[in-house]
Amino acid sequence: MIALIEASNRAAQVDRLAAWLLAASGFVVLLVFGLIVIFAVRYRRGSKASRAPLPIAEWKVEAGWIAGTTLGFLAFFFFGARLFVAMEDASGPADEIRVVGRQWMWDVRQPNGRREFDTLHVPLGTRVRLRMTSEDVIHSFFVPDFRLKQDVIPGKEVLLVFTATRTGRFPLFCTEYCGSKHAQMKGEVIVQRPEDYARWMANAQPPAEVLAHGHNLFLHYGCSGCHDRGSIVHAPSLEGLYGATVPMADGTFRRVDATYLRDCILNPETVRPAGYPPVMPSFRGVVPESDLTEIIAYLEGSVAAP
Amino acid sequence: MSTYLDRPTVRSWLTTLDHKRIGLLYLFSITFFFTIAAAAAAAMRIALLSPSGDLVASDVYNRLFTTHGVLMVWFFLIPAVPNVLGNFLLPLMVGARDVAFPRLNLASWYVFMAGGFLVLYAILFGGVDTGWTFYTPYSSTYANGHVMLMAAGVFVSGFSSIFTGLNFIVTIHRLRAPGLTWFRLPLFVWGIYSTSIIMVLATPVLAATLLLMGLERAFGVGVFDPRIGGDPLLFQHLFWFYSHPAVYIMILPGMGVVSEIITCFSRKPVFGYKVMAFAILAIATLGFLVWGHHMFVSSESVFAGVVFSFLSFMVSVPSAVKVFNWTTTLMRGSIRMDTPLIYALGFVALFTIGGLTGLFLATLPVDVHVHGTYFVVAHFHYVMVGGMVMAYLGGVHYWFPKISGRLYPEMLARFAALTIFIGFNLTFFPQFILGYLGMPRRYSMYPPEFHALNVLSTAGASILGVGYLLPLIYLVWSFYRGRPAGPNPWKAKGLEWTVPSPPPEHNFDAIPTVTEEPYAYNPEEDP
Amino acid sequence: MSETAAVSAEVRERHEITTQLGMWGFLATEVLFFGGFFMAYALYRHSYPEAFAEGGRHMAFGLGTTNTALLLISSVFVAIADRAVRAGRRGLTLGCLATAWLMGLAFLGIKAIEYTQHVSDHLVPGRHFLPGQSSNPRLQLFMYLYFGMTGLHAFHMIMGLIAVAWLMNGVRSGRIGPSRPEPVAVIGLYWHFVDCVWVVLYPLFYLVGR
Amino acid sequence: MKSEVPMCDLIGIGIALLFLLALSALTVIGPSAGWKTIVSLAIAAAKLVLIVWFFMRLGRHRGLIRVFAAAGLCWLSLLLVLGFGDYLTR
Ligand code: HEA
Ligand code: HEA
Ligand code: CUA
Ligand SMILES: [Cu+2]
Repeated sequence: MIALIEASNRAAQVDRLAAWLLAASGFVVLLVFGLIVIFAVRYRRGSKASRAPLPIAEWKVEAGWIAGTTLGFLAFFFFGARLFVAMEDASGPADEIRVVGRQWMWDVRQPNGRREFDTLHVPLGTRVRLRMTSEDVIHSFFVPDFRLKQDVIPGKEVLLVFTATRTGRFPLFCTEYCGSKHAQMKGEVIVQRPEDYARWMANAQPPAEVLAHGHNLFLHYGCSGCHDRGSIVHAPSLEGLYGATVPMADGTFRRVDATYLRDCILNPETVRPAGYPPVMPSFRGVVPESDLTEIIAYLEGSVAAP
Repeated sequence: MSTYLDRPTVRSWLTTLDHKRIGLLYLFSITFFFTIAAAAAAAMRIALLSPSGDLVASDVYNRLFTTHGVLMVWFFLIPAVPNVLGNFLLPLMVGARDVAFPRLNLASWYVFMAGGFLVLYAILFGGVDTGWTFYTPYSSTYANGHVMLMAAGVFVSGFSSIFTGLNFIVTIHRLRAPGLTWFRLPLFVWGIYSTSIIMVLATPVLAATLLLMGLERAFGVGVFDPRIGGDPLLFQHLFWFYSHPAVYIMILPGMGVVSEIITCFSRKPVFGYKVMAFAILAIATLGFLVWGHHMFVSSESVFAGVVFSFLSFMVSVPSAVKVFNWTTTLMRGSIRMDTPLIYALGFVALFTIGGLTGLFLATLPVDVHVHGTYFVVAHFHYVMVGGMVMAYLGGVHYWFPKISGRLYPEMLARFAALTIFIGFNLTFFPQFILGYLGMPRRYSMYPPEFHALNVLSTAGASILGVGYLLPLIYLVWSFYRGRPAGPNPWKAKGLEWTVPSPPPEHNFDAIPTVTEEPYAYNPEEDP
Repeated sequence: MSETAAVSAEVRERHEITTQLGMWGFLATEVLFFGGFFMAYALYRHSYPEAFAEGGRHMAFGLGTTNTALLLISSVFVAIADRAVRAGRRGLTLGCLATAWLMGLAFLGIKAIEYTQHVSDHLVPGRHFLPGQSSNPRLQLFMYLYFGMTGLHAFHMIMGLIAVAWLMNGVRSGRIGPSRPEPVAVIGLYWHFVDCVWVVLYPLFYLVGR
Repeated sequence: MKSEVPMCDLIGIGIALLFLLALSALTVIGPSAGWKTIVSLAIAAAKLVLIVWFFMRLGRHRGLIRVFAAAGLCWLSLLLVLGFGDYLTR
C-alpha cells in the first residue's frame, strides 16, 4: 500500500480541504445512520414509545434544514473556489516547459530544447509553467503526488503552473481515456535540486548517427510534411509507433514492424489504418532500398529515443 | 375474475397497448441488458485482480467498460424505474385506465428494443472502446470498432425516453382522477413527472450531439474537429448538458419509490410533503445548470468552473432536505423492517454517502485531484447502484404482490437485501481510497501498490453478484408459485392498492374519486 | 343539442387538448434537438466571424429568399385548412393541404438545386473542399453547419410532407372531418414549427456577412 | 352543413409575414454591418411570434400549452447562456 505524498505547493491545501469535507461528511453520515438505527429500534412496530404527532412546526424544521445546508455548502464552495482561482492563475514568471500528449506518450521539451519522453524533469522549489497540447486525442496529465491534473486538447494550448516541493520521482498518469494503451501512458516527474537539474539539462546527448541520417531522409522525401505534428494533413504521427499494434479500417489489427512500414511506404493502397483517409502516395521506385532501411531504422529508433 | 395477465399468447403481449403489460415487457428487456452489463462488470473485476493486466488484453478491457457503461446507463438504469414501475403504476396511481397515448407507449418499447439490438450487434461484432462518454476526437476519428452503430443504438433508444416522458407528462396533466389534486399525488408520481421533464428536454440534445459525432466519423470531418477549427470541448458541453440531467433521471424516480416505501412501513405520512415535492422539481430544473462540473480540468474557463461549482452545491440542497425528511418520517412511526424498507433505508444511507462524495467532486481543487480516478467511479456507483438500484429493487419487491398477485419468501428476500448492502459497500468503498490515492479509471493495468484494495473490491463484487442473483431466482419462482397476496398485503394507501392484484385489464371498474390527503397513515392504528 | 352530443363534444374537446399538449411537448423536444446545432453555430460564428461572412456570400440568396416565402405561404394554407376541416368544407381543406404540400415539395426542389450547386462549387467539407484555393479553413465549419442544419430541416420537411399526405388521404376518405378534425391541427402545429425553424435559419445562413 | 370559413385574418398575417421577409431581404443592400444581424434576427423573431401566436393559435390556448411552448425556448436559452458563458470567459 502506498501513502500519497504531498510534493507540490498545492498538495497540502487540497488535502486540508478534503479533510474538512471528510469531517463534515463523516458527521452527517453518522448523524443520518445513527438516527435511522435509533428510530428503527425505538419505533419498531409494537414498541411502547409515544406516537403522538411531532410537537414542532414543520415549516420551521424545513427552513432550518434548507438554511443550514445552504450555509454549509456555501462555505465549502467558497474555500474551494478561492483555492482554485489561486491555483489556476498561470501568469507570472516561471520556467516554461512544453508538453505534448500523444497516443501513448508524453513528449517533453525543456526550455533549452532538450527533449524527453514520458519523463519530466523539474527543478525543486521553482515555479514551472507547462505549455501543453495534444497531437491526436484528449489526454490528461495527472501527477497524484502533486494533486495536479490538466486535460490536453488537440488544437489548443493549455497552461499549468506548479511548484514542486520535494525531490524524488513521482508517477505521472494519463487520466483521460485515449485508446488501447491509455493504461500504459504513464511516466514520471523527476524533481531534482536546481543544481542537479541544471547539470542534467546541460547533458543533452546528441542523437546517434544513424538516427540523424534517417531523420534527414525522413525530411528529404517529404514524409515529415504529413507525418509531423502540426501538419494539417491527417496522417498518423510515427513517433512511438514502431512495435505498436494498430487497428485497421477493416477491424483487424496489425503490428507495426519493418514489413508493415515497408508496405505503408511502397504499397500504401494495401494498408488502411483505421481513422485515416487513404491519402498516402506510393513511394515505389522513389525511395531506393538503402534509404528505405535507414528510414525504417530511424522510425524504429524514434521509439527508443531518450 | 379476469386480470391483465390472462391471454398469455406471445402475439397478445407483443401487440398489447396495456400499460401494465408494457411495463413488464420493459422489465424483461432491462433485466436482459442488465445481465450482459453485469457480466461485463464481473469480467472487469476479474481482470483487475491482476495489476499487470495479463488476464485480459487492454483492447478487450476497454470494450468491457464501454459495454458495461452504455448498457447500464441507457439500457438498464434510465428505463429501470420510469419505464418498468412507472408504466405499470402511473395510470393506477392517478386513477386512469391507461396512459394518454397507449400506441406511443408500445412504439416506445419497440424503439427501445431496436436501439438495444443495434448496441448488442455493435458489441458482439467488434465492440466499441470509447467509454460511455464518447469523447471526441477519439470517438469520431481515432477509435476503431462500431462506434457508429453503438451511437446509433443510443440515439434510437433516446427516442424511447422522449416518447415515454412525453406520454407521462401528458398523462399526469390530463388523466388524474377527480379530486386528485397536484398536492394529493404520491411522491412517486412527482418523481416520474420531474424525470419526464428531463427526458423530454435533455434527451434531444444527446441525440443532436451523437448525430454530429456520427457525421464527423462518417465524413472524416466535422464540427468538433480541431483541424478545421472545431472545438472538442463543445462535444463535452453538449454531452453533459444531457448527461448530467440524465444522472437525475437515474435518481429522482428512486426518490419517489423510497418515499412510498418509508411511509408505508413506518405507517406515517411523509414529513414535509410539499417540500418533498418541490425538492424533486428543484433537483430536476437546477440539475440542468451544473453540467460543467464534469469539465473542471478540461480547460473550461476558471469563471465557468466557479459558476458550475456553485450551482452544483445549490442543486445538492434539495437532496439534503430529502434525506433529512426521510429520516424524520421514521420518527414516531410504527416501523416494520420488511424487505422493501431494508432496501429503502439502504438507499437513504448509500445515496447519502454517494451524494456527499459528490460534494467532494463539486469542490474545485479536490475535483482537480480526483477527476478521472476511481473516486469518481465510487461516487457514481454509490448513487446509481447504492442509490437507484436499491430503490428499484425495493420498488420491485414492494409492488411485486400487485404485479403478480403473489408474495415472495420474506426471509430469503431480507437475506438477499442485506447481502447486497454488504457486498456493495465492500466493492465500492475501497474505490474511494483507490481514487484518492490516484488510481486512474479506465485502466486495464495499474501499479502494484493498488493491488490489495482492488482484490478487496473484486471480492465484494462476487458477494454483490450473489446478492443480485437471489432475487432474480426467487422472484421468478414466486411469480408462479408464491402465496396469493390479496389486493393490499401491506395495508398501503394509494389508488393502486384499491384494485385487485393482479389488476384487471381496464384497471378500475369505475374511475375513483379521491378525497384523502396522500399517505393517510396513522402510526397509532394497528394495520 | 342533445345531452349525449354535448357530453361527447366535451370528451372530444378534452381529447383534442390532450393530443395538442402531446404535440407541443414534442415540439419542445425538437427545439432542443436543433438546439445542439444552434449552440455549435453560435460558438463558431462568434469565434470565426470572417469565415462566416465569407460563407454567407457563397449562399444563393435569391433561392433562399424564395424558399422562405414558399414556406410562409404554405403555412397560411395549412392554417386555413384547419378552419376548413372544422367547418366541414372538405374540398377547401383538401385544396389548401394540397397547395401546402406542393409548396413544400417545391421548397425541397429548390433546396436540391442549391445543394447541387454547392457540390459542384466544391463547397462540401472534406478533402475536396475548394481544392487549390487557400481559403479560410474555418469556412468548412460554416458549410458543415449549413449542410447539417438545413439537411436536418429538410428531413423534417420530408416528414411533414408524409404527414400531410396522410392527412389528405384521411380527409378524402372522410376519416378526418368535422367530427374528427384534430389531426389537421396537430400536424399543422408540426408544419408551422418546421416553418419557424427555417425562419431562423434564413438570417443565420443567407443574410450573414451581407 | 357547409359554413363560411373566415380567412381574411390568416391571409393578413401571411401578408405581414411576407412583408417582414421582404424587409429582412432588403437589409442585404449596402455594405455588411453588425446591426444588420441584429435587425434580421429581430425580424425573424417577429415572424416567429406571428406564426406561433396566430397559426399555432397560442393566443387562444390555455396556460398549460403556453408553458409547454415556452419550456423548449427556456431550456434552449439555458444551454446557450451557460455554454456560451464558458467561451466568453476563456
Ligand atoms: C444517480 C446518479 C448521480 C447522482 C444523483 C449524482 C449526484 C451528484 N453528483 Fe455525480 N456523477 C454521476 C452520477 C450521479 N451524481 C456519474 C455517473 C458521474 C460520472 C460520469 C463519468 O464521468 O463517467 C458523476 C460525476 C460527478 C462529478 C464529476 C466528477 C469528475 O469527473 O471530475 C461531479 C462534480 O461535481 C459530481 C457531483 C455530484 C453532486 C454535487 C451531486 C448531488 O446531486 C448530490 C446531492 C446529495 C447529497 C449532497 C447527499 C445528501 C446530503 C446531506 C445528507 C446533507 C448534509 C451535508 C452537509 C451539510 C455537508 N458528480
Ligand atoms: C448504471 C448502473 C451501473 C451499475 C448497476 C453498475 C454495476 C457495477 N459496476 Fe459499474 N459502471 C457504470 C455504471 C454501473 N455499474 C458506469 C456508467 C461506468 C463507467 C463506464 C465508463 O468508464 O465508460 C462503470 C464503470 C465501472 C468500473 C470502472 C471501470 C474502469 O474505469 O476501468 C468498475 C470497476 O470496478 C465497475 C464495476 C461495477 C460492479 C462490480 C458492479 C456491480 O454492481 C455488478 C454486480 C454484478 C455482478 C458482479 C455480476 C453477476 C455475478 C456473478 C456472475 C457472480 C460472479 C462474480 C464475480 C466472481 C466477480 N463499473
Ligand atoms: Cu492518454 Cu489516456
Ligand atoms: Cu454531473
